Amino acid sequence: MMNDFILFLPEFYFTIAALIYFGLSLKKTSEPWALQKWALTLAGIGLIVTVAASRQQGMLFFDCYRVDLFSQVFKVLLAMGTFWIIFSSSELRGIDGRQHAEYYFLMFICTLAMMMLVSSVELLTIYVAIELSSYSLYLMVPMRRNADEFSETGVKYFMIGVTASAMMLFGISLLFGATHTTYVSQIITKLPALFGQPVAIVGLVLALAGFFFKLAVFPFHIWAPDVYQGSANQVTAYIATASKMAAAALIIRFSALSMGASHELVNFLIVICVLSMTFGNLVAIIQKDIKRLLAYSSIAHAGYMLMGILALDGRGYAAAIYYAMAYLVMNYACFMVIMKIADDGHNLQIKELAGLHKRSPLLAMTLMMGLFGLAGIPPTAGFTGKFLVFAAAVEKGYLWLAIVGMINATISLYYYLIVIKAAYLLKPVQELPAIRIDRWTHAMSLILVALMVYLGVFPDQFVNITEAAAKSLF
Amino acid sequence: MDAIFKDPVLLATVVGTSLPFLSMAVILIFTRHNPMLSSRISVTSIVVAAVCALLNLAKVAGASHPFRFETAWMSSGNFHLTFGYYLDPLSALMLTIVAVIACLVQIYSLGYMSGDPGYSRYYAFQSLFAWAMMNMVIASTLLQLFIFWELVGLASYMLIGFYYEKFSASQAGKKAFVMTRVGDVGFFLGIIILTLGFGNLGIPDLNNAPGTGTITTGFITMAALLVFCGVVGKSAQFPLITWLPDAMEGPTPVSALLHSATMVAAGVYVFSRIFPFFAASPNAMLIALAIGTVTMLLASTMAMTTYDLKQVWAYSTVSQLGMMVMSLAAGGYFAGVFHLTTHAGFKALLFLCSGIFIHEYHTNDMRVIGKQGGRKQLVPMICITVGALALSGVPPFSGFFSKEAILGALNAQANPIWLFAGLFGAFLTAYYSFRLIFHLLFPKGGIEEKHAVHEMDSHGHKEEHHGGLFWAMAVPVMILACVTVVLGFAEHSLQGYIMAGGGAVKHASTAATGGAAHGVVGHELLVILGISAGLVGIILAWFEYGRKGASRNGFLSYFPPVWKLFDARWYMDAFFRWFLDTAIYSGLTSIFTRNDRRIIDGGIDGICFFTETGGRLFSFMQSGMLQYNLLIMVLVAGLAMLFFIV
Amino acid sequence: MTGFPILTAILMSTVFGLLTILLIPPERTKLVKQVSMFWATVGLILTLWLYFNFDHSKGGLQFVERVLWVKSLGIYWFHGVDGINMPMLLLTAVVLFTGVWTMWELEYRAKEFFALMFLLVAGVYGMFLSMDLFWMFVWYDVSLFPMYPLISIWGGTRKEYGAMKLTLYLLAGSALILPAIIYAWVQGGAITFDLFELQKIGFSLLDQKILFVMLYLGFGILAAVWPFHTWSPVGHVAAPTAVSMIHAGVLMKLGAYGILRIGMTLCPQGLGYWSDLMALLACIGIVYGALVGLAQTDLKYVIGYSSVSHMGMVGLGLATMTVSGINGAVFQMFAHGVMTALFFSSVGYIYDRTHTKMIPELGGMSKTMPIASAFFIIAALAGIGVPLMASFWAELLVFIAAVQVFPVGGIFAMVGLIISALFMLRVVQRTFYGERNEKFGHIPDVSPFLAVPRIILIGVILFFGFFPKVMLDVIQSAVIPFVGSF
Amino acid sequence: MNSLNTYLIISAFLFSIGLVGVLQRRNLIGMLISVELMLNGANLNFMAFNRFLTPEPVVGQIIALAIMGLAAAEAAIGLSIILALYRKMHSINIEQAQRLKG
Repeated sequence: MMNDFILFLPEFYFTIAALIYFGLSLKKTSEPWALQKWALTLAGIGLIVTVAASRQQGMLFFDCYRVDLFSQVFKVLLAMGTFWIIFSSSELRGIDGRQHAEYYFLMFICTLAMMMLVSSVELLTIYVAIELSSYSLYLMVPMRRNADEFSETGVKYFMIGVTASAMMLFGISLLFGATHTTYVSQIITKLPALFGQPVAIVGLVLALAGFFFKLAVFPFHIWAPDVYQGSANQVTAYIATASKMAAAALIIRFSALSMGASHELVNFLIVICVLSMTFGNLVAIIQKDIKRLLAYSSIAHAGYMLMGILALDGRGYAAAIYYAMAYLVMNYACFMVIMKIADDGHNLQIKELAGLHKRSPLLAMTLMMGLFGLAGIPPTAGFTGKFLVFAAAVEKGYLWLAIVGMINATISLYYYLIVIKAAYLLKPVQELPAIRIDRWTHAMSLILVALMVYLGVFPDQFVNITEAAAKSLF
Repeated sequence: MDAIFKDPVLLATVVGTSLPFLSMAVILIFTRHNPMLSSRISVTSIVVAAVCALLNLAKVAGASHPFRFETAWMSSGNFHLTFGYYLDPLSALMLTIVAVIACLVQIYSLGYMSGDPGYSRYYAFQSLFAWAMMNMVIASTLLQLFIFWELVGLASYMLIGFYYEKFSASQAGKKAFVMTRVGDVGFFLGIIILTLGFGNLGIPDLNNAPGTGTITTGFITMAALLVFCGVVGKSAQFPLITWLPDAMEGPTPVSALLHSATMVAAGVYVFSRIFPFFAASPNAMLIALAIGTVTMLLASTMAMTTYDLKQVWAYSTVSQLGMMVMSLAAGGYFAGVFHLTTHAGFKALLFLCSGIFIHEYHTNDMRVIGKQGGRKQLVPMICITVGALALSGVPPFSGFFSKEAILGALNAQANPIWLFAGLFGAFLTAYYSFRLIFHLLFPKGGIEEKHAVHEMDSHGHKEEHHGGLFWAMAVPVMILACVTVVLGFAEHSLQGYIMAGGGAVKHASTAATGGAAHGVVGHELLVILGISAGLVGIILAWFEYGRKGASRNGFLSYFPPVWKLFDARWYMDAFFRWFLDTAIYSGLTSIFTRNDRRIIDGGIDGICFFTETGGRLFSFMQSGMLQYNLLIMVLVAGLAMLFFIV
Repeated sequence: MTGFPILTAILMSTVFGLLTILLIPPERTKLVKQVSMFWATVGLILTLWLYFNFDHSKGGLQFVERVLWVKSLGIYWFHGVDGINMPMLLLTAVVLFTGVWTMWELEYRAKEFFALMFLLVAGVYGMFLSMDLFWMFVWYDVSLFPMYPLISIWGGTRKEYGAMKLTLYLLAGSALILPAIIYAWVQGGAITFDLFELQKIGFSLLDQKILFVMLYLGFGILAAVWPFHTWSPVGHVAAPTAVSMIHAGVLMKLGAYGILRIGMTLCPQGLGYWSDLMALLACIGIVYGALVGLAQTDLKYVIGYSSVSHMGMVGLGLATMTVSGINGAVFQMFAHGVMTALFFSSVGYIYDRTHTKMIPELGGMSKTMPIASAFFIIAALAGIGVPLMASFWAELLVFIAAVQVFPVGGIFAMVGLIISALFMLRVVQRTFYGERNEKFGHIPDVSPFLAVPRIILIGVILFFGFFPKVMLDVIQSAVIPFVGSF
Repeated sequence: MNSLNTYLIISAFLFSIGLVGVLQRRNLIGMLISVELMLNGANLNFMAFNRFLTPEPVVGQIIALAIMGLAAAEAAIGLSIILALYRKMHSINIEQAQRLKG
């Protein structure tokens, strides 16, 4: 029993945190900065707890819930993402002060849900976890204050989300019918035999649709641009970093369990992957709003992750995990800069970056490193991630896929360079004051830059961890 | 290293040939702002060089076999190149000629160039030139020779374009460099082919190669002709004649240096240098002979129409070079070399004399000079006449002997046409050179004393006449005049000197002097013909320009088209210009440039544009209308199902 | 790895330079320059030490440092020098040193400039030193992307267009390189990125064909192989002086070096298959570059196209697959690097003073600034291939090999010599001779201090022109066994 | 008549109606209801499969119950969001909400 408790410790902890903030949200008035400070503390402890529990292994709840290195790695990533987002929620002007408590409450709930997501191995559990995380996001997105032009975001996100989840549920029901079980492991064992009959196929595709919706892979990406653009910067950052982790983990686990899945499945993944990369990068070229641009780039990056996943072997999953890790860091670096610059919570346009290198060289450098990382320029983490992913794909014989990926990387470099150009080159229209950054942010930017370079240059131990995690999948 | 000090010959060679380079370096780096010092440095170094050259001349005479010093320079794979000196009678003689002429010219320049803003630069380039030239002469391998040959070209480019503010000057320099480059590429290719086919570029080895029979005649012909391209370029043979007259844009001493003994003679020198190799291929010799002849005649005709002193000498240089090539090609090895020697003397003399006139009267037009009383300048007037006499082959001047030798060589050819061509050339030469002399001596309508101007600038020169500068110019001229007078009588000693030990050469030349063993005409007759050809030319010139009430315009002026043809250099320049403009500039270049901008670059930009447009198109997929997006999503899911089921 | 890791030290000299520069407050530009100068000097000294302690009689890979870096993938921190990258290192050190010195007058955002420059050079050193495919690619890209800010911030004509074009174009090239490298790794059993172990494995003919063409096109873009050369003039025109120096002088060599080091080492048969194509493109490039150069009116465009022509020479040498050819190619890389650096630094001086590099607007420069002009003219002569300048030997060797292997192409390429002479002299004439343009009459000549770097470059050109042995012995110590391994 | 296929057909029918409704209705409430239909289709599936294929354990029914709960929550959230939107643009017609695109 005690052992089980240890296994469940991170989730339990975050439940407590959520409850605390639920209580706080009932209060009439509360100091935003105090809320943030406490939330930060809680998240920090949560991170420590998660790290502490990272070596646990075992099954819970009648084998619906699997705790292994894979899930724990992702839980660490989730906790870290949450911690970072809360860290830079210090100026949460995008959301009405009265709702801050709820904001943190929902964020903890969502983190909890996603933690459950990454270790649940049973369809109902997965479904419940997905819904839980989605619901909290549905509520976080429309929280944005005085943003009339974005008021539609919430409802769009909601509608797409529920549709997708309905499709997924229907798919799950069919899978259940086809395989008479809801345990993914058993389903997978039975599935290859059933690829003949439509029921299984339809079920699988519909179920995958729900997962891809979380990861925002083409064509289930349609919510992403609007949501990224329409919700408060912090929320966007949260969706772009933490929830991406969960989605990636979900898909990795699902396809990892589908060992020996049919050739069609792989082809399907390839198609999706190429489409996502190409679509995301092409459309990103013409964006003016940075958050929307990053939305499209995130679609492309989902494609890159898929490239690792579709290798369907240990190295591939390891690559994908590493990629997710790198993506978390780089993407957060970019968003942190954005949140700092747009500290009044408005939507940042690319041209507003003009003269950033004067206003705050450090932030400019962080942004540049982050973007170069996303573009896959060595020696940043992004390059190593791409390298591993391509290596996995080529090892499976998809040389052309790697070439397509690299061409896409070149295309993506174009719009990243446009942003960098704005930050380093353009003269601002009117002289803007220097951005003052507290020493924490200062430290954080340095840490992020260091981390990106370190991940890129000394990937050895991380690669080992990811490979161990990938092994723990089977 | 210490080997250098052991061997006096080597020591002399090293010192003599490297001092000019040092002086150049010193001048360029340190003493640019001190003209006097620069000139002193340069002159001393060249004097030393000349002395060393003379020493070597003597040494080589004594030696039984040629001196050869070599040291590894570079090696790549199985291709090895040595840097070295090869001193045999020929190179020793040539070295002496070069050093002496360069020396005299530099001394002369002390006067001529005095007060020029680019004084230091001038001497730096002079030294560079002397250095390159001397090293070329004594190079031990063909490639080393080529290297310094190129440097000679470079130095002459600098010297010809010395007055670089003048567009024509820089143009002429460029023209000289590029046109000789055309030939050099052939030369270069020839060297490469020799490397690949024969593998050894040592000059004596090349000369002995035909005997050993390691290489086929066809190969020899090809290589020889390619090398001959270089000769054509440097020695301004047909069709690459026209750069040389333009090269007169340089200061007169430069013309004297370049066009008497050194740069342009380099081509002929190379020819004689590997003469046995050439001789092994009758076809190559024949072609060379033809080219030499054509060159000589064309150049002489051109010389008949111009009124520019230096131009006349330039053309005559070309024609004389043609002469030498002819004689070499006809197997007259010694004759060619001997004419090279004598020509060096009297052509330098002629140029330097005209230099004095030009310096005095600030014009190149012979008529003007004559009008302004050119004949009053006794020293140059006498000397120039001596030179002209030598040039037109009048005994007892040096030119006479060498020309006779050449005619002898031509005479030995089976086909008499070459001999007659040679005689005709001699006639033309005599004609145009005395046309010039008479222009100076008996100007049209006598001398008009333009007191105001003339007084003043003659007054300006008054000091000079007695000052050192004038003598700096006069002395070298006199020396050369004496040389011109006496050199001819040294023919036989020289012959003995050159032919000594040159077994291959002897053999080759006897082999090459084709069919008619006893010649077309007898020896005595030949001498008479030779002299008479010259005299006829002089007399004709006298009738047209010299005698009282002469018409003062040549018989050519009765045939305007011909005159025009000659005056326009047989339209060769026009042809080159046309070729350059149409084929290169407005042809390939513009096409390629457009291709670069439009097709290649345009293609790249097109791809980028295409990508961006693709982005715009795809972005329509993200319509604002929620349900369209949902529709897409559902459709793709449906397609995926079909993809699986089907 | 035994003893002091000098190669890593050379590499780190730039990295430390980068870091130390980052620590300096931006307004203290003087200090920035001094620091950069210091680190550049350190690099130069170390490299010289290396050059003169390199034992060319022994040949082979020396000063080897080999550490396992990423175990599961078989990535090594593997450095070594042999006769092929030794000259390149020397070149890099010299050009960096002179480049920093040349930019001494830079004031605008100097800190960022020198930081990026050191980052770039770190990439170059790394690429030259590393013998591990992974690191090679990493350094390769590291050396590419700083070009964007360097050009777009400090550049000149159409800088943003030029910068974007150059960066994207070159990185598009690496879109072929990375897959190729990974493919090689996979074909080698996915256990090692060590170049020489992969060489030992030896690929099948088909793989070699695929790999080589990918690598050739990928690196060829950077080496300005003919149809992919257009970025080079545009980029050079846009770039600031020192960047042009490093870029044309060193970075373009990375391309050729990549073809030689990776492409030809891993797939000699592939090269054998594609060599005709290579030679063809190279010959076209030689003549084409010279011809297009004839029509240019912008000094930097002229130099850019001359680079195209000269890099064609390198490609031709490589395509011959003979000792002389490859010797010549490597020597040409070195010679052309120094020469172009000299070109750009002298043009840079003129441009900084007159604010124009349009040939028609200049003219008579030799009167105004004799020394600066002399520098350019010497560079031009080197470009023509005048003997006793380094590039002459390179061209000689290349042509010997070319005429032997591709007679027609070789002879065709030699015609390029005439044209290049024509266009170089044309530029010299239009720019430096003729009537001086009084507008620039007042401009001072190069100060002795700023003359030093140019003189160093000239010295290098002449030294290796007079004593080619010093370099050729080093080069062929590697090339002879290399060619033997085909 | 009382066979699995009947239920499957009905559920597929429900699901399709829901899907079409979502795609075609412009009224947000209508769309929400359509989504509920889709969920119910799924529910029916679970029940049917449970009934005909896997009598023991009663997973299907459990899932169905869970889904009902979730659906209720979903409806609540959806309605609240729609309400918020209505406050802002005084309409619940999705055609009014087309600002974000491209």
